[in-house]
Formats: sequence, C-alpha cells, structure tokens
Amino acid sequence: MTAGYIFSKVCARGGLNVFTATEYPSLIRGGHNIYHVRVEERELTSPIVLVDLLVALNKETIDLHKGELTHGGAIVYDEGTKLGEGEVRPDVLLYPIPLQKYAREIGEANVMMNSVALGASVALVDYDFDLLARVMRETFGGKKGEEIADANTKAARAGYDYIREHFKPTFGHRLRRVEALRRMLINGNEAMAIAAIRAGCKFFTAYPMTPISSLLQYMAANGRAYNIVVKQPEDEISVINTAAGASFAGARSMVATSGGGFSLMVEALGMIGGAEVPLVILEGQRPGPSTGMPTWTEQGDLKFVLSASQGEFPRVVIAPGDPAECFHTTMDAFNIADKYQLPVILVSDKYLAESARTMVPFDERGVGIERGAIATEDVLAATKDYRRYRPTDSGVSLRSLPGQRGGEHVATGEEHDEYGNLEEDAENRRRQMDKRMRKLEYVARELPEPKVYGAGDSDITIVGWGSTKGPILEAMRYLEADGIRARFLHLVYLSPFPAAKVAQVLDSSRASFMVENNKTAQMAGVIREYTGRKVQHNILKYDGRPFYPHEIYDAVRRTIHGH
Amino acid sequence: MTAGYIFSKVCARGGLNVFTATEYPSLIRGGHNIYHVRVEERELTSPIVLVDLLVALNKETIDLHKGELTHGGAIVYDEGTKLGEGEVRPDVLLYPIPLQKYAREIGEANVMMNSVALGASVALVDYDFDLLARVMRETFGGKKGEEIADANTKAARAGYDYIREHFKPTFGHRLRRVEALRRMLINGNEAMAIAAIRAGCKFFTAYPMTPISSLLQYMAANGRAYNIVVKQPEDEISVINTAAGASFAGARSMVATSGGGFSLMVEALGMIGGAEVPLVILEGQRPGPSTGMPTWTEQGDLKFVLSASQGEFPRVVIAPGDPAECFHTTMDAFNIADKYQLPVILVSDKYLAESARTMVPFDERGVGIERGAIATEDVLAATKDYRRYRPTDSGVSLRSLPGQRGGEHVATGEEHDEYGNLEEDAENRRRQMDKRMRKLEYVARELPEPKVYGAGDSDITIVGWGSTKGPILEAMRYLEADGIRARFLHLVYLSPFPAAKVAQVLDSSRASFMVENNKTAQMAGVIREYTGRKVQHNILKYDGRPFYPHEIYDAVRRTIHGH
Amino acid sequence: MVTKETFDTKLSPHWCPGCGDYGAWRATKMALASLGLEPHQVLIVSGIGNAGKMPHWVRTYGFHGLHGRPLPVAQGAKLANHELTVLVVGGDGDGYGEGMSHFIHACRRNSDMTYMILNNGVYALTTGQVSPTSEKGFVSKSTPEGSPETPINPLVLAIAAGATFVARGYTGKTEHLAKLIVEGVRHRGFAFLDVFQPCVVFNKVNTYKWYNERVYTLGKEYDPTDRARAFQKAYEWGDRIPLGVIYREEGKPTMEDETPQIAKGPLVRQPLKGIDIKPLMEQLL
Amino acid sequence: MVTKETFDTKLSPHWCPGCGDYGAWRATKMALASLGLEPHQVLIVSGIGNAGKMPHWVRTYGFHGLHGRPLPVAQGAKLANHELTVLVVGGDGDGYGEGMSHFIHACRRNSDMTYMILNNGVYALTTGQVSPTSEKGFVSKSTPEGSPETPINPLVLAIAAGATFVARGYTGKTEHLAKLIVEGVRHRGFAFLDVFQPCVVFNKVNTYKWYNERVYTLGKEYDPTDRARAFQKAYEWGDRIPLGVIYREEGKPTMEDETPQIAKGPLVRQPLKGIDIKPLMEQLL
Ligand SMILES: Cc1ncc(C[n+]2csc(CCOP(=O)(O)OP(=O)(O)O)c2C)c(N)n1
Ligand SMILES: Cc1ncc(C[n+]2csc(CCOP(=O)(O)OP(=O)(O)O)c2C)c(N)n1
Ligand code: SF4
Ligand code: SF4
Ligand SMILES: [Mg+2]
Ligand SMILES: [Mg+2]
Repeated sequence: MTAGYIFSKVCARGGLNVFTATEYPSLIRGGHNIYHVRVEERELTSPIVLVDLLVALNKETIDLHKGELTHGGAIVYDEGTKLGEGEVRPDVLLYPIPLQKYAREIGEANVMMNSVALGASVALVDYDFDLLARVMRETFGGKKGEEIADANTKAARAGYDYIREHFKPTFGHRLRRVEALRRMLINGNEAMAIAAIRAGCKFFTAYPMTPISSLLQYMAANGRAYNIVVKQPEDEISVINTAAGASFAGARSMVATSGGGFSLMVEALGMIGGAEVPLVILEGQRPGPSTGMPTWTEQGDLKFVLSASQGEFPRVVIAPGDPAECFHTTMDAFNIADKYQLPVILVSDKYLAESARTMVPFDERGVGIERGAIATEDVLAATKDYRRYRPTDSGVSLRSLPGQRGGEHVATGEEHDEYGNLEEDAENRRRQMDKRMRKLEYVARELPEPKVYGAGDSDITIVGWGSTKGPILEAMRYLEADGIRARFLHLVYLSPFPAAKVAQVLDSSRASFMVENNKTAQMAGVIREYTGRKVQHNILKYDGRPFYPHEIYDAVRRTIHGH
Repeated sequence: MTAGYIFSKVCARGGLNVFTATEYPSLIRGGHNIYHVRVEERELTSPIVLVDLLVALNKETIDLHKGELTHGGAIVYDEGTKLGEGEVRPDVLLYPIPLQKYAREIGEANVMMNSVALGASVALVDYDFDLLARVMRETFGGKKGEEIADANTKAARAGYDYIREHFKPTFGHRLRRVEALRRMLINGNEAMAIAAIRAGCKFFTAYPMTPISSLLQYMAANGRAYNIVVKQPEDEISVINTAAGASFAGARSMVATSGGGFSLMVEALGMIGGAEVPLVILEGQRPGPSTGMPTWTEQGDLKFVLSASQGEFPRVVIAPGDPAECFHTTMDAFNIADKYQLPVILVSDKYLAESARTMVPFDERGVGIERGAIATEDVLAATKDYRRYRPTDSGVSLRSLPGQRGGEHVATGEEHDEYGNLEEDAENRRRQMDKRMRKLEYVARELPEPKVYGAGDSDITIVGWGSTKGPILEAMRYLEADGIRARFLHLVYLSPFPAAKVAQVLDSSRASFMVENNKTAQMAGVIREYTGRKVQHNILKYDGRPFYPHEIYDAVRRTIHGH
Repeated sequence: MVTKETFDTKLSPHWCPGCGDYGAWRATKMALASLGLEPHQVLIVSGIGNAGKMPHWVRTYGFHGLHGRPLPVAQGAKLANHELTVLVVGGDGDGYGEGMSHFIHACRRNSDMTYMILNNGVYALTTGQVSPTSEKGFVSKSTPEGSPETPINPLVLAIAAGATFVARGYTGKTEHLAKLIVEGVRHRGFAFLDVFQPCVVFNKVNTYKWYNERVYTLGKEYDPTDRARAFQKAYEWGDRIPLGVIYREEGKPTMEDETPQIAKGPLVRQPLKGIDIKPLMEQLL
Repeated sequence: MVTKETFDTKLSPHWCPGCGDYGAWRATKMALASLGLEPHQVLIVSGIGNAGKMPHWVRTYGFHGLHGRPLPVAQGAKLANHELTVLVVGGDGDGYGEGMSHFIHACRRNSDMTYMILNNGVYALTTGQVSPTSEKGFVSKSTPEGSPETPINPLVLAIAAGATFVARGYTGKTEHLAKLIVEGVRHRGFAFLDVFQPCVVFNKVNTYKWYNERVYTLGKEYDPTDRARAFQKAYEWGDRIPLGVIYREEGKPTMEDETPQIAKGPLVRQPLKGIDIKPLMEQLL
C-alpha cells in the first residue's frame, strides 16, 4: 500500500491532482489488496473503475483487473509471470520486468518489489525520478530509516532504468509537473483529526475499528505535541462514558467509532442528551449488518444514527462529503456541541475516511471557537440560586464546571428539576423535555442549508448525502457532456432536517434521483418523512464498493433517455 | 399496593370488570404510591382520572387527589388526619376511621392500615365481605401465610364493621356481584409470559429493569414447572448473546428489556439479523431519554426500535394494544421468528405491562407452533452439499442445529457465502443482502392488517399504535355520546409497515388525529415516510402518564367543533 | 471551616428507614469534612441503583450516570481535571454485574480516585433480584429456587486486577467507614472499598444482625502490603469476616502520572485559542 | 475413525505465514481427534479478531459472533444442548478488553466448556493497537509513546474469579497445547486456557524467540490444586514463565448441573406441543 501512497505523493508534489482509493479484505496479509491512484491536472473528486496503468505484483491481479484497462493501457508485472496467448487484449501494452530478481538482490523481496515497480511506473509515465527519490526518503526516512530509504530508492532506480533501457516510449499517458498551489494529500480521517486538534479537542477516546482506527492513531501520534489526552479504553461503552466525564468536567471531547462500536455507545448517547453534556461523536460507516464487511464502504447507518437511543432528546447529525467538508463540519461540530450542550454526530464512511485526495490547505479564516454558556466563578458568586437546568428561551442553560465554587449540582440522565434533583412530576417533565428539545429550533436556524451544485435552472435533480458528493459531481460532468444538465442537492447537515429547502428543490424538479450507498434508500425515506416528497428514482449500491461516476451517469441517462 | 390488587380481585371475582393502574416513583419505600382501581359492569379498556372513592393513608394523598373526586365522591382516611375548613369540597363525603389505631392493635401498622381501609371500602360500596376474606386468604395464604392472612382479615373486618356501625349508607356508589364469565385479572407482562410459555419458549434471559422485571419474575417462578431455562446474566449484552446462542442451538428463546437495556442489545440485534438467528425480543418502553423516569410510561422508542443497529437486515416489530393482543402477538412472534429466521421485537410500555385488567381466559384455538425450515439428520444425510445460507425465493434457508450430523457450518454476522464462509465479493454480497431482505416481502404477506374500530363509514380517523388502544376506544365512546362518530386505526404490526391499508384509511378521512405517548409524533413520521400522508393533528403526551380518555376526547372535540 | 453539615443538601435522602445507605452517606460527609475539602472540589460519580442516588444528597458536584458505568465517567473527569477529588459510588449490581469490566480495568489503570461499592447482595432498586454477590442459594424474585451461581469475591478480584488499595467497610460502622474513605482518598491511586450495606427490605440473609455477628476490624498487626496474605485475608468468610484495609501497594504511578499532557496543569485549563495546525497540514503536502 | 484431518475444511486458513494461530489451529484439531469427537458434536464459538476466525477453518459447528461476546453465546448454546462439546476461541482484545465482564462471570458460573484465548498482546486484526495484555511501555499505533497501563494477568484473574481449570499454553508447543485442550475439554466445568500466540506482524516484543527463551513446562511435582500456590505460580513472570495447568479444582457443580431443567435431557429435545397453560390462567381468575 505504501507504494501507492508514494506514487500519489509524488504526483501531488508535481502539482497534479490525485484521487486514491484502497481496497483490502479484512485480513492482515495476503488476500487481494488494491491501491487505486487517479491523476489528472484538474481537480478530482472520485475514483473511477478504468485503469491506464496496472501494476500487478502477481498474476491474480492481472486476471482480476485486466478488464478495467483502457484502450492502450499498460501492465507492469514480473517477467516470471507467464501470460497465455490472448489472455490480455492486444491493445494493452505489456511491461514484464525483473521485479522479483531486483527486489531480492536489494532487500526483503516483498517490500522491494513495490519499489521496483514504482520506479518502473515513474519511468513509463515519463515523470520525475528525483521527486520520487525525495518522497521515498521522507516516507522511509527518520531515525533508523536511512538504510531502508536507500534500499528502496535503489530498487526504484533499478525499475526506472530497466524501463528506460528496454522499452520504447510507446505508453500514451505521460505525467508532467505543473505549477500549481501546493496541495495536501489528505483523507477524511486526517481532515477530521486536524480539525479536532484545531478546535481545541483536548480529550479523545476510541476503541480500534475500521475505518476510524487511523484517526485514533493520528490523534495518538499528535496527542503529546498538542497536549491532547488520547486514550483507548477497554471497550466502546467506556470510550463514550469516559469522554462524557471529561466533557462534563470541561474538556472539549470527541470519540470515534464505526457502527458496531456506535451500537455500544447508544445508551450513553441518550444519557449525554438528557444530562446535556456536549460531545462530538464520529460514526464511520462500513457495510453491515453487524460485522458485515469490515474494510469496505456503505451508507447503511443513517436511520440508526438519526434515532439511536431510547426516548427523545436533541442531537445534531452531520455528514460531510469530502475532506474539506470534514474539516469545516468537524470544527462546527465542536462549536454546536458546546453552544447547545448536546451530542453532535459526524457521519463518514470507509470510502470518505480512507480515500486520500489532493486538496489545498484548509482555510482557517472565520473558524472560531465558541464554547457557549460556561460559567465563571464570578458569575456563580453573583448568582444566588444557581440552577444548572434552568429553562431558557433557547433551551440552553448556564453550565458550571466541577471545581468552580458555587456551581455544585448533579448532572444526570434521569429526569430532574432545574437544579438537577430527581423529579418525576408531570409538569416538570414537560418543562424539561420542552427545554431540551427547544434547542433544535435554535440550532436549525444556524445550520447551513444544503447546497445545490450545477445548473441551478435544471429540473433534473440528483440528491445525495455525505460521501457520494464526489462521484455525483463527476457523474454530472459526464451527463453534461451528454447534453443532460442536472443539479445536485447535497445534504450535509442532516438533523435537524432541512425540510423547507429540500421540498423547494424537489418541487421544482421534473425528475429526481436519490443516490445512496445502501439497499433501502434510507435518505429517501427521511426526505419523505420530513417533506412528504418522494424522490422519484433510487440509484442504490450496497456491495461494499463506493459509487463510480459512470454508474450514476448510466442510471440517470437510462432513465432520462429511456435507454 | 397489595390492597389495591386485592380489591380488584374481589371485584373481578364478583363478575365485575376492573381496570387498574399503578403510579409509583423510582423509590423503594415512601414517595407517593397510587393504585387506581376502576370497576364497572361493562368491559373497561382504560384508566380515568376521576375518583369516586379515595382511600388516603396520609394527608398528602388527600391534598394531591381531592381535585379528582367526582361529585358525591368519598374519602376514607385516618381519623387522626385533620381536614381544615373548606379544604375539601362540600359535596364530598368524609369517612374518618381509626385506621392507625386498629392497624396497630392487630399487627405491623403500615401493612394493616391497608387492610382496615380495604374492609371499610368494601363496606362503603356495600359489597361482599366474604369474598374479600376469601381473596385475602388466597393472597396472603400459603405455607407460613395463615397467620398473616388471619391478621389481615381481622383488620379488614374491623374497618368493615366500623363503617357499618358509624355511618349511614349515603355513599352513592354500590357494587354488586353479577353473573358473568370468569375473568382473569391480568396485565401485559403476564399475558406475554403465558404466551411465551405456551409457544414453547424454552430459554428466557433478562436483566432486571422496569417495566419488564415482573415478566422475568413470572418466567423464573414458572421455569421449573414448565422446564424453561430462565437466567439473569451479568448484563443485557450477555442477555441477548446468551439467548442467541441458545436459539442457534435450537431452543425457542426470548429476551426482555427496556430502552436502556435494549440500547445495549443493539449490536447483537444486527448480528442475529445477519446470522439469521430467530429471537423474540421484548422492549418495554418507559420515558427516556436515558434513565428518564423509570417507573412511568411513554411510547418514545418507536423509531429507535425500527432502525436500531448498523446496516440493513430484516426485522419484524409488533406493538400489541392490550393483554389479549399481548398473548396472541407473542405467540405469533415466536412463529415468525422461527419461520423467517430473524429477530422479532415486541414493543410494550410500562402502562401496558403493569396495568392489570379483567379479561376472559385467552382463546387457544388456532394457536399453533411453526418452527419453519429446520433440518433433520435424514434430510441432511440426503443433502450432498448442505448450504446454510442458500438463497431461496423466500430468502429462508434450511437451518441445521448443532449436534446434527452433516449440518456443520459457521453462523456469522460477518458477510458470508452460502456455506457461511467469509466472503467479500461484490456479487455475493448483493446476493446475500437480497436474500435476507427478501424475507420481508414474504412476512409482510402474512402479517395481519391494522384493524379499524368504530364507525367504518366515518371520515374522522384516530390513529394510534400499541397501548393507546384502550384510552382511544374509550374516548370514542365519549365522542359518540357527543355526536362525533370516529373510527380508530390501530397499528399493531408496525414493521414491515402496512402502508397500503394506512394510506387507504387516511385517504378516506376528512380529519385525522395521531395519538401518541411521546413528544415528536414518531408514528406520524413513520406514516408519512411510508405513505407520504400526513396525519393532520397530533395529540401527544410525554409527561410519563398514560393517556386518559377525556384528554383524547377533548382534543378531538376541540378540533372538530372549534372549541 | 467545613463540617459534615457543609455537605448537606436541601433535600434529604429517601432511602428506606434503616437502610445501610444512610451509614454510607454519613460516612461520606464525615470523611469529606475531615479531609477539609470544600464542596466544589469534590465530584461524586454514580451509577443507577439505590446506592447510585448518593450524589443527590451530598452537596458536591455530582454525575449520576448509567447503570454500571460510573467508573469510565469518573476516569474521564479525573483526566480532564485532576485537581478534583473524585469519589465513585455504585451498587453491587451496578459495579459487579453491568460494570464488571470497567472495575477490572480501572484497577489496573490505577487512576487516583476512591471507588465505593455499597454491597447489599441484591438488586434493590429493581425490587429484589439476585446480584453477583448474592450468596449461592439466595432466594430472590429472579431466583425463586435459590441462586445457582457462586458469588464473586470483590476483594480478591480487585487485588488480582491490580488495585493498589483494597478495603472492606460496613455501613453499620460509620466511623470506621469514614476513616476508610479518608484513607482511600489520601491513597495515591485507585482505592477500592467494598462496603457491606444491609438492605432491610430485599436481603433477609445479610442483615445487620448477620453482619454484626461476624465482622471484626483488622488491627495494627495485620500487614496489608503482603499480597499473598492479602489474598488469604480476602478469602476469609464465614464466622469471621474482616473489615479494614486488606491490601495496599504504595508508590505505583497513577493514571494521571502516566499522562504527560496534564503534568503542567489540568487539561480543562489549557488555552484553546491559537492552536497551530499548519505543521500538520504541511506534513501532508 | 476421526483423525486430525477429519476437521479440515475445504478452505485453508489465511493467517499470515508464521502466525501463532496456526499452532492453535493444529492443536485444536489434534485435540478433537484425540478426544474421538465427531465434527457435528462440537461447537466452536468465537469473537472478532484474527483468533476469532478459527471456526471457519475447523470443520465443526461454528458461531462467529461479535467482538468480545463469544462466552455468552457459548453458555446459551451449552444450556440449550449440553451434549455438545463447546470450545470458545477469542483474542486478547476480544476476551480481556471488550469481553472482560463475560470472562469473570463465566469463571464463577463454571459452565462446562473450554475457553481459549489466543493471546498475542496486541489488537492484530485492526493492525496493531495496544491490548490489555500488552506490556507496559508497549509501543503500538495507539500508544506511540508506549502503553501507560499495567497489563492484566489473565491467570490470576481467572483463579480470582472462581475458574476451576486455569492453564497456559503456547502455540509454539503444539503438542503440549493439544494436550491442554484435551484436559480442558475433559475437565467438568469451565476450563480456561491463556495461550501465548506470537503475532509476527504487530508484536515485535513477544516473539517466538522471546517466548522460547522463557517458557518452561510445569512438571508432575507441581500441584495445581493448592490455590495459594497457584496464585504464586500465576504471578511468575520474567525470565521463567510456566506453561501447563496452573490451577484446578475438581467436583464443583457445573452451571448445567445447577440447571434442573436439563437434568433429563437437552433443552432442544423437549417437546413443544401441548404445553398446558390453563393452570397459569386459572391462577389469575
Ligand atoms: C442498562 C440498565 N439495565 C438495567 C437497569 C435497571 N436497574 C436499575 S437499578 C438496577 C440494579 C440495582 O442494583 P444495585 O446496583 O445492586 O443497586 P442497589 O439498588 O441494590 O443499591 C437495575 C438493574 C438500568 N437502569 N439500566
Ligand atoms: C464492537 C467492536 N469494536 C471493535 C471492533 C473492531 N475489531 C475487530 S478485531 C479487533 C481487535 C482484535 O484484537 P484481538 O481480540 O486481540 O484479536 P487478534 O486480531 O489479535 O487475534 C477489534 C477492536 C469490532 N469488530 N467490534
Ligand atoms: S430497598 Fe434496600 S437498599 Fe434500597 S433504600 Fe430500601 S433498604 Fe436501602
Ligand atoms: S496479524 Fe498477527 S495475529 Fe493476525 S494473522 Fe498476522 S501474525 Fe497472526
Ligand atoms: Mg445492590
Ligand atoms: Mg490479539
């Protein structure tokens, strides 16, 4: 996998845009692993199925992927691999090279093969070897890494030279360095982690689980430098309760998990709702039910996340669509959680979390930290009769933090009066429920409306939420090329639900398409619940793979043109 | 509380209909406890607020409830309690009696007071003391109970005689024995437990939690006689996983919990969905969020139960409306779980679970046991290539049970092929998802449609689900008396959702009312999601109390008549 | 000056008359007073159960969370503000049933807090079912024919799990219990107290009488630092049951010691403004 | 006649080359064969993790459930059909992290099954985070500066929790491990095996070499029935680490013994037709 990453980075450094996607089974070694790198000069938002250059470290890879090769595409593979007559289309260029041989000569064969192939690929696309060497040094370098970096560079050089020496430059795809803004190669997890750090998250807990493990690791790696307490407790129940305790005590806190772990957090979710503790919760989806397909992608948890936990309490749910949105919505999430003293759930998925792409560094302007109504000791001293859960217009009451003189109270998920005392009186119950739920009215006013992309005057609407943004945007380009001008309604802030805007867009649509990475069109259901409108056509995919733009394009076109 | 129960039982024995309701705080002793007994000759389906005879063991009770007394109502209380001038309306009859004195003379004062008051009440309504004595003997009797029964009967006699001797028979309400069918005094928990036993539930696990603790206790008490293994494991996660293991091994299994415990079961719910293990799960609702008001009632968990757990899998959700429906739907639940190899969730609430009422013994005719596609060793021997998860038309595959030769396989919540082997292939994934979800189409065909009660030709529709049935039926009688003929659409089988029927009824309604014991009108949302129809008016209550018929009546009448 | 009454709330507890929880309540207030703590310096975290209602009746900060989950909440709060004195109160169902896993892991983590289980051998708030400490054969609503399971031994488990302070108290001996709490709070690290708490309503086996006939207080001659002896003592049961500090290990670093992020001051006091993420973004360029 | 190969599946395991799990896999098949069991008589229950994939590669009945939850599933299955030989396999994260509570309670319940933890001191399937048995200071992806926590001692905990058979195996000693499994299955009651399982990818501390230099097999002279000595043995760590049966208690009734409902035969064989609920309804009249 590292080779794919290095290749991507080398392209990014040369000013190119990159979109990567990984596929790997829930195994540690062996099994079939894919690192898909897409490179263009223009901005990219999605992976595609087609492959120009296939680097195959074994025969299986050729068998599985030769069908994806474009006309004039190429395969780089080990010279020992025998391809039978007609096994590969005649238009495909073949580059058998001594991957194994060179690799073995230089070091641990399995690892070095990647580097030989990497060098060969750079040669094939006629790109900059020095850049490759530099990125390799950065990646493998560090304290003990010198040697490793040297060996890998040597291996890459061997592959590079072999291509130069043995093949004519017939491969039709070239990459060249362009002058451009410097771009990060970043995935959703990294974007959220950086946002959390920037937002002043001081307490982060998680239990390992694909696809958020790398976020946990990112936080752990940076915890010391940024003074963030990062802990991996005994289970997810502990994860969320520990974070609830830290947040109650005043630290901005976040947890991350996937569906299975979220299931275990559901009880505490209601508790923090009832006790009015701010918390940011990341739910990185993967295909269910249950353990399902742990290393693949899906958007199957929407309704679950919207309604998890017994009883009724306010929550905010946000599903960003790309790393930049991951950054901004995560910053937002911390502010909303604090200002409204409620749980904010960020929803991502394996595809968004782990697909790296190039992006310019995030714009930090206008990104503030708002902690909402937290008392000071002075305020408390001036308050005769401090009531933690005093009903207010907005439903938000003044929070005191343990340690503050005069703010003593009990926070609890059991029904309570304004002071936090247990109370089961009917009138009090209504008052406290109303107070809590009222927050949603206020929060709804400040949440951004869903964005509409593309031809605003079109009456063909594609609706999507969260991570399908990229594939849909790309599909729109295909449609446009085909004469179909569509607009795209992208839902990011999902709860409270932006019913008015959605209804308005749907009402002005002649044809509407719901694109969802699940089987039951969950968002279409939510839309109908809140607007009464039915999105006309569902484009659904639930095989663990993300959407490819052409699938959306095909489905829309077929419906519009009838073929 | 026992006194209220005895009084109810005495009435039931005399051929009268009884509806009881209890209110108690989440405390063990002290706090304010109410046992509300409603008695009439006709069938009763709901509690009401009004009180004809208030038995007040302390002053607080009089203060809190005197407003509920009907014209000419009466209070039985201790002669030591002083009532100030004008404290009680002049039309209310007062019966101060030496509750404490007699009680202390006979035994443990707190307990005996109840019996003295009980005797007094029976005298006041001019009912049968011998019947009271008999029921007391049954209730307190048993091995060591003789003495206790004697003492209590003596106390009751003292109260009875005191009324007879000291007061004129001016109290306007009399009870008389009538000839009638013998009726059980039964609540929802008991009805479900009896059904489970009858259905051949052989394995029952639960962790104590209001309002299902008494069901656990009922099962435990009868476990030995009916050879049912009843266990209380360390937590709810263990509860459901243990039951999953037992069911996988072939025992009909059930678990019971309330929202908080259900939250902890959510992860395993998806697992049994994915592994296709039959299981009956009772979720007894109480007001949330979180611990909320543990001993009160609410219908706040609907959406949660409908969408709990990550990913998509088939489930059936059933919300019976009264003890008879509890009995029949629970029997059904076991059959559906087995036939379709999926989780069936029964939804009740504190009100349904713990309010006892009179009902004729359940009709067991037509109640069969269907275990669905379970292999025998012979079948397995004849099967060359047994595939546990073989896709079929109905989505249901042949189950083998551990111990059966030739049926070896792995059941798992991870995605798998037809044999149960782990498999992440896209095509296989779609096939297995489709297979599992297909069951819902088949199950939908056999589920009973929602019933419509009342004037079928009316265009005023009240919609309710689960336990609001009784209060709505009674409210309809009030409305009818007022000239408003309404019909009542009662939803019991909630998922898969009976969209066609609901749409049809709503489309033929001029005015529609959603009655729900929650704040956000969850069922109204579900209806809109599946039918696009909006129920026009929401009648909601979320203060922990069940609906009283007059509240529904008032709300409907006000809307219809505009005042 | 703080006194026991400093910690009184306007409301008074509503446990049953005679309930052992009152003893624990008094002992807690006595201990806090004798430690010279002020209400705002103390956080009491609890789960759900009769025991779990404690924070409502001791004037300090309180967090009354979920059944079985007070320990994680407490550890989070402590890490966020380690200047707080953190007390955790739970029931035997809460702590040894639903919350067992957190208990074992908290022991090994050695967070600096005091964990007190009011052990009445029964699920009391849910009106009388078997608990993990109910004796074998215990007749309860959920075990009408007697509990088939061997109860856990919380002290043995705590030592085995690595707790550095393991003690047993009894609500019938309030002053002794108060002293144990004081010792527990003073101990640097995770202090665990299993407290015999008679439930006068649902446990008719382990009554005041039953305890009074059996318990004795460990004297000076007992050395709690020897683990092997501590195990032996912790297994002592039957006619004579020891109260006091059963095991103690000094000097082990606490969870907070092991968290360099808070070495210079509580997490909650760290400034959030101006956090520079440029280096992070640069790494990705 | 059954042989080790009887338990082979069509698919072969896909653990990493050199993974200790292969040793456990071979040992399991050897043990089942030497017990003379047929595939359909055996149920292997597992959680999620690399270890948890075991049932897919041993031809018996299998239940591959949730991370941390195999023990409850196994206990339910055993109660439903106690004629089954039940084996439970999990990882250290699975069994001592997520599943700790079930472990402690299973020990005291003494259900007649064999519980084997393939302990590699790391979360391997999730590619290398700290686990409850990782040594203090263990550098992992989630503890880049070394784990701050003291690891648990599974053997000590099991004894403390009341397990009646507590042993340690090592996948590097397959035959010995197979014998331990056989002994575990033969033991009436809950047999617990903590098994050293080198993860060649993510645990560079506890390698084959590391183990080989330290482990020794307990000989006949060691008497595992003395609990105090067993504790001592279970604490032995460092240069010399014992393998074998550390603790054993015979004669304690099993969970199944304590369940009169199954005294006459497995629950699954009880007839469901004609159950008479009239008496129950009559009680309510
Ligand atoms: C998840 C969950 N399960 C069950 C309950 C119901 N419940 C409330 S208190 C309690 C047991 C209380 O027993 P214990 O912890 O021993 O405390 P005690 O009342 O005896 O002091 C239970 C099971 C709950 N609140 N939450
Ligand atoms: C509830 C839940 N949380 C997290 C995960 C992700 N997960 C899968 S395997 C695993 C850890 C595996 O470690 P271990 O149990 O030690 O097994 P190993 O892979 O080392 O054999 C985790 C955390 C999960 N599947 N379910
Ligand atoms: S039920 Fe028991 S534990 Fe609860 S308050 Fe009453 S005596 Fe105390
Ligand atoms: S990652 Fe470790 S435990 Fe998992 S299969 Fe590979 S070597 Fe074995
Ligand atoms: Mg208790
Ligand atoms: Mg492991």
